[in-house]
Amino acid sequence: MTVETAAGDTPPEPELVQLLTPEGQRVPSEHYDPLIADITGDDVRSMYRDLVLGRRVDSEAVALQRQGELGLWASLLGQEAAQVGSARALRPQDHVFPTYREHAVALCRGVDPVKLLALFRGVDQGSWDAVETHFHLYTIVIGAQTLHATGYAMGIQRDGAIGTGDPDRDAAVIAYFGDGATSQGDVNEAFIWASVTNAPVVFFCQNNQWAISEPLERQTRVPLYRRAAGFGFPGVRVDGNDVLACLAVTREALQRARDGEGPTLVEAFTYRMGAHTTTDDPTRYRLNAELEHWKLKDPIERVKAFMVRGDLADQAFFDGVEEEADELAVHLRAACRALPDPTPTSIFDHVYVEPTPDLVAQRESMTAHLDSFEEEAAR
Amino acid sequence: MTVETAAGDTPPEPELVQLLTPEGQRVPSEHYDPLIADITGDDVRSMYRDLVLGRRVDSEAVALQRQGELGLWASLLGQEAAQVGSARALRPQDHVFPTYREHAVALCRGVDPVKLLALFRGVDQGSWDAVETHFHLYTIVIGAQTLHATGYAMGIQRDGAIGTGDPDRDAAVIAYFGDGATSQGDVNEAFIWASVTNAPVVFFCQNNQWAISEPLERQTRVPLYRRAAGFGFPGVRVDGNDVLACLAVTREALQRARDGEGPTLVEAFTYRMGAHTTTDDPTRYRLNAELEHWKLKDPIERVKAFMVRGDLADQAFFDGVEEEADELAVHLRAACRALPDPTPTSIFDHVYVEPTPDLVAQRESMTAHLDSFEEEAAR
Amino acid sequence: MTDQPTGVQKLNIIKAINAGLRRSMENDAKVLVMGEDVGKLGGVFRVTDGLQKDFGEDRVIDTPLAESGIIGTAVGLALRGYRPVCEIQFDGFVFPGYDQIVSQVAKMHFRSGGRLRLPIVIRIPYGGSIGAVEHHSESPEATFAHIPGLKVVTCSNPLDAYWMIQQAIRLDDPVVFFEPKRRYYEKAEVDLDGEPDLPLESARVALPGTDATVAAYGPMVKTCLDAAAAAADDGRSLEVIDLRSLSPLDLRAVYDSVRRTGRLVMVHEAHRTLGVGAEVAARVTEQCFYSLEAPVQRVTGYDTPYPPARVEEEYLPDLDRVLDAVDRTFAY
Amino acid sequence: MTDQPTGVQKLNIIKAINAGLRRSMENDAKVLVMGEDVGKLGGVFRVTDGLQKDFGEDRVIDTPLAESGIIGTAVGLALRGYRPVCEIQFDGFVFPGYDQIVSQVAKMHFRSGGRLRLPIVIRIPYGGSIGAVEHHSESPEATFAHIPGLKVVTCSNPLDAYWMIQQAIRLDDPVVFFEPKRRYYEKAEVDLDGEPDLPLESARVALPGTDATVAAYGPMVKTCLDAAAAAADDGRSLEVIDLRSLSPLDLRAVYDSVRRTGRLVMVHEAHRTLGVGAEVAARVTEQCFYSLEAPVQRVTGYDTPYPPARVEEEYLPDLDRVLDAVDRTFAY
Ligand SMILES: Cc1ncc(C[n+]2csc(CCOP(=O)(O)OP(=O)(O)O)c2C)c(N)n1
Ligand SMILES: Cc1ncc(C[n+]2csc(CCOP(=O)(O)OP(=O)(O)O)c2C)c(N)n1
Ligand SMILES: [Mg+2]
Ligand SMILES: [Mg+2]
Repeated sequence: MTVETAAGDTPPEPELVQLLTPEGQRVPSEHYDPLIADITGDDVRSMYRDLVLGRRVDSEAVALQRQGELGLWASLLGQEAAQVGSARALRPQDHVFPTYREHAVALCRGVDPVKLLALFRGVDQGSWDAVETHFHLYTIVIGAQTLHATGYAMGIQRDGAIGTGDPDRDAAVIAYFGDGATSQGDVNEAFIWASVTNAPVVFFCQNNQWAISEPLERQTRVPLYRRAAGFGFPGVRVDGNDVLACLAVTREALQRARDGEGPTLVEAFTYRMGAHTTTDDPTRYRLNAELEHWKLKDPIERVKAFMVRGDLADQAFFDGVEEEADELAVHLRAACRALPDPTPTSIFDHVYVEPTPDLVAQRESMTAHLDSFEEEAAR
Repeated sequence: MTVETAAGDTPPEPELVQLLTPEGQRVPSEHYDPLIADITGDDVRSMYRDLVLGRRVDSEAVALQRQGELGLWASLLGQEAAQVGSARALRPQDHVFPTYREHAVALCRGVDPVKLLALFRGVDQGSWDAVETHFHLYTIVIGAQTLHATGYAMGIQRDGAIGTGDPDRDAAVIAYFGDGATSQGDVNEAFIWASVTNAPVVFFCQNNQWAISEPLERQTRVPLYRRAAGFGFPGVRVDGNDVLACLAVTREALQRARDGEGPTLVEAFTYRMGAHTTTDDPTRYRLNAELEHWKLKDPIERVKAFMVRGDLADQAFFDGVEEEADELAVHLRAACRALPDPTPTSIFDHVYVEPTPDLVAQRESMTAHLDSFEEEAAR
Repeated sequence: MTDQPTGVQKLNIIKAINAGLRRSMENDAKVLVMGEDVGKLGGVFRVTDGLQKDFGEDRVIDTPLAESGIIGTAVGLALRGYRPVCEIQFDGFVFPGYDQIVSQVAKMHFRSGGRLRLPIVIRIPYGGSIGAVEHHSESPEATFAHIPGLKVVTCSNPLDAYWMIQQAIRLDDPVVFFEPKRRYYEKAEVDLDGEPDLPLESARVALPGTDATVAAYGPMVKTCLDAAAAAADDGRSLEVIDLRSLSPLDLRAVYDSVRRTGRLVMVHEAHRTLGVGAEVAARVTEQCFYSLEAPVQRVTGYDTPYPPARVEEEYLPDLDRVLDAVDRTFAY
Repeated sequence: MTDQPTGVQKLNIIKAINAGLRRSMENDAKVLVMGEDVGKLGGVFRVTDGLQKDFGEDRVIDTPLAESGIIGTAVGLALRGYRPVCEIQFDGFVFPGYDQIVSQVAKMHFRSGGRLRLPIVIRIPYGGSIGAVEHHSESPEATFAHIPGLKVVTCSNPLDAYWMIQQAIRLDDPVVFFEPKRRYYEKAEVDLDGEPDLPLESARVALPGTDATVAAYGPMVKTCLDAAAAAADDGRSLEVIDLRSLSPLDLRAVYDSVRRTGRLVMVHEAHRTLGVGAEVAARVTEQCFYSLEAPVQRVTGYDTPYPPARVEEEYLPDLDRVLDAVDRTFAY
């Protein structure tokens, strides 16, 4: 009988890859330990710092939105480890295609967080330099960026920048997306393209178990990482609240890509601790108990516990990071408020590389209209 | 280690479900034999007849296209068993959502083949009664119909017409599509919808190994039936040139659907013996040897051999079917040539249920324009 | 039976559409609501608030996150005899479903020689001025109004919202139903038990006037009424027409008006080039050639992508730009 | 180096575009061709014939069967510095890729504040009169010309085809390139080594004339030239303008002409409502209000889905309908 096993009678779920328990205990793994053998105490401290700063950017942005300084904010609360762990697995030559929630990845890639605030303030639509930071623009249309990432990876292939063995040359791409996004045609087409072309791309799905109000079971009835096998490439599920495990798993996947072995789907199993965005009210659709349960798995607390347990840091260190976060917050508040509004006529810039006669005329008519107010005011 | 097996190191392929060898030998199967235990000699003969008539409709249509009577034809040559086997698994209350190539399915559902010719002649866009025949319109936009089929199946669920155990009530839907179609977002979205809603739909993929000039490996690097597992429902690969195996496998899948057990993906492994359509020239992209190889697996020859071997039919029977096919061909030729062209103003009908004032005006202007010629001619 | 609101109530557009949906679902068990977050959450704007609680998960369906899937499965449901009302969460997210809408939904009735009908309503909250990020403020109505087989309508106030959604659901043609999200919270009295005083596909004179005609739809109707009030203060009487139906486009009232005023200003948020205003200008010039004192003036969003929120008010037509255009028509 | 054709050759549009693609690929190693069946088969119309053989599978990519994937991966390739030329097999199959085109391709340059460029060309064989089945004869250009950030052009003859495809590929903006498939096999002499005599975004006076102006593009240019020949026999001199660029729309030549003739007939295959003719009529009326002796007459496909092939000639504008419209302008 060749009927494949259905959802009901699947083999037992493989373990979630976990290298740090929620209590901060290091779980040994024959397979993954070598992948992070080089990680020093300094590295752990620096990751901890990224986690804390990432969270602080987020909480500060939420506060700024409440104060009317931002139009909207999509909080990453709870997803810091998935983002920092995967981002720290990147090499400088790798490229990132994010959604709208990858603030901690941006931070790790050297994107000025003020630029993230600018976008959500409504000042621009992404003013960081994607070419320099290798961190591409936020994509709001669900799933669209997974195809861009795959195409970019096809470009890397054409440039001969995979499989050479040169660690500074071989490059890979990582595409971020959510659990909800897995239902979009685009994401599945990206899987097909990547598989068929063997493109060097890692599909990094942050399964935070909610797509606004819709729980995971509205998108799938089997674990998402399994989707990959059906398309002919590996899928792996990792504890998304475990920064070390996310680092190890993503490193392996990126290296496969750089080595010319093709795509991998990483499902980072995590939880959206906050609202979908600042306009959302999750109490309408989910139970507080769920949130409380996940609080116990906090991605930052477990690293802290691990560090304390292993004497990797003392209170002075933690205080130092906290202080740095405070300073960052002060800076963000000030910088956000100081962001200048765009000039009205700037909307005519960059529609095309060269302005068209129509747009020149439309710009002139706007200018004349605006000037007429000034004239009136001057009278 | 939880990394799933990649394309390279998969477990050995499960056997293709086959109940009839190319030589017409019956292959026993513990699992599938009970599913066709009721099939009598009459049934086999009647299936043979469907296969032959299906092929004759096809070859006649190709000839009519050559003679300029049709604008185009998409030949089913080689896929008769996949179509007849699956169609014969349907109950009257089941519904079919075809592509543009399911001529033999249409025949089995009682659609007048002249209506198929009418479509390809350019007389209309599908004049059969989808409500009465349960055979929906041909869909040319690749993959679009898989979502319609899934939605239709969701309607059946809402009507309480699954899982009642009443064999005349419980209904299912079958969606036909090709190997190329599996790359479309729509088809993958249909898989997701069907899985999440547990809709009573069978996805019947005729993998004829070509999408126009593109071979299977441009669409996937693993067998297509495996796609299903990643979406959480069973996938099965059947010898698409074996009418009995197609019947058995589709019966099982449809029954699962009717019983409320959800979707199945059936990959009927077959071969497009002809050109993609009458405008295509396959010698530009594929080797004749491949064709010759597949000729040995002809779906009709093996049933004939099986029947002869098992004394299920004598020469008179075969001659009778041939004669019937000849008559059908004569009828088709005459009926096709006799198809009246649509009247020009008929294009304004059925844009909306009630004509809009704009369309009434446009129709009047067309009429006036056409009348002006008659006036001129009359002068 | 659910708690059907009744009597005369002061409702905003959200509540009015909610009441219209509720009434449609009460009256016809075949009416379904489907889309992202339409269930427990009641939609991101709460338009479907409470419907799942009252009508169950089979009739108010939280769908997977995929617009082509929403429309494509709605086609199947409609073929089975259901009347799906699909919610697209925001204007900019309709495009993944565009293929199903233009190649399948729009054509099924025609292709089948009239045998098949697709009574599907596709609700799309649209337009700007809500301070949103990208893809949340667009006005894509022209890309639908160009497609034969679709009807395209839009409401501008709670009363129309209440009736038009019910009329759209009752229609056997597919309807793209645009909702002016910047006006969602504006209130008016709605007699829930009355009868609609206009067919779905009719324009409405929102304000009679004598000096110039202003045509608009959806979110811009209020802007034009405000402009008319300001013009009245200056002694100029504007007639404001709410088009309501963009396909078919009902311009009888506009022709009547232009024949009297000789001047037309057409206002919409969508891009100027090939926006609905282009068609209105072309038709009005055809029909009222000798009446026009000035060419039709279009006041529209500019031909740029929808800009960041902090500059959207300059992008969007407003009272001043409407009045400027009226002035321009008098300069001829 | 491949066999680059050279000198003056008699080519049809297919061969002209093929030569233009070939030259672009020779000149710039970043130029890629991608789409369904573009490789060994050379495309269903053979426009890419021989390119894969000469430039290899890395530069001429047979893609999986998914239009959103074609456009979406082209975006990524362009961000990496490539210049993808995507083939959409037929007009009616562009819509699954519409979301990527309008929400991603059209906006990336703007969103990035000008930092990112997407030099992507999307080739679409379009239009009817080829006796095809559904979805193979559509004219969806208006749904692209409405979208800021896209350029939309179309050629009507082999010479333009040869140069315009090269100009489109050289441009750093995304271009939707419509090819008139019913004219694919019409031949003309093309000097492969010359220089284009017009910028990509300029209209062209195809035939000078004095009595009335006829504007068209793509497949309808020849129809209008035929109409002009017939009109000349009747002693009426028509000026025919080939618009070539639909976005930006270059109407300078049309304004000039209308100011002389006072009469304009606008012809296209696309549906009438919100077809490009609507915008042309609106703008010409704005710009030439006092010159127009008659309202702009539109000769277009009707507002019905594209009909079955056996009746398509009645659906499509033809010489007689163009001349009728010219007559109508003289009736004012
Ligand atoms: C094509 C499209 N449809 C709808 C939306 C509206 N929307 C924004 S976020 C979201 C949910 C996304 O869920 P998921 O992919 O799980 O990502 P998460 O927000 O949880 O990070 C939806 C429906 C959108 N942005 N794009
Ligand atoms: C959306 C879309 N894109 C492109 C086409 C053109 N086209 C028609 S058939 C075909 C190949 C289909 O291959 P497959 O799905 O394997 O079905 P088969 O023709 O082999 O039966 C293509 C590309 C189309 N019909 N629809
Ligand atoms: Mg999520
Ligand atoms: Mg195939």
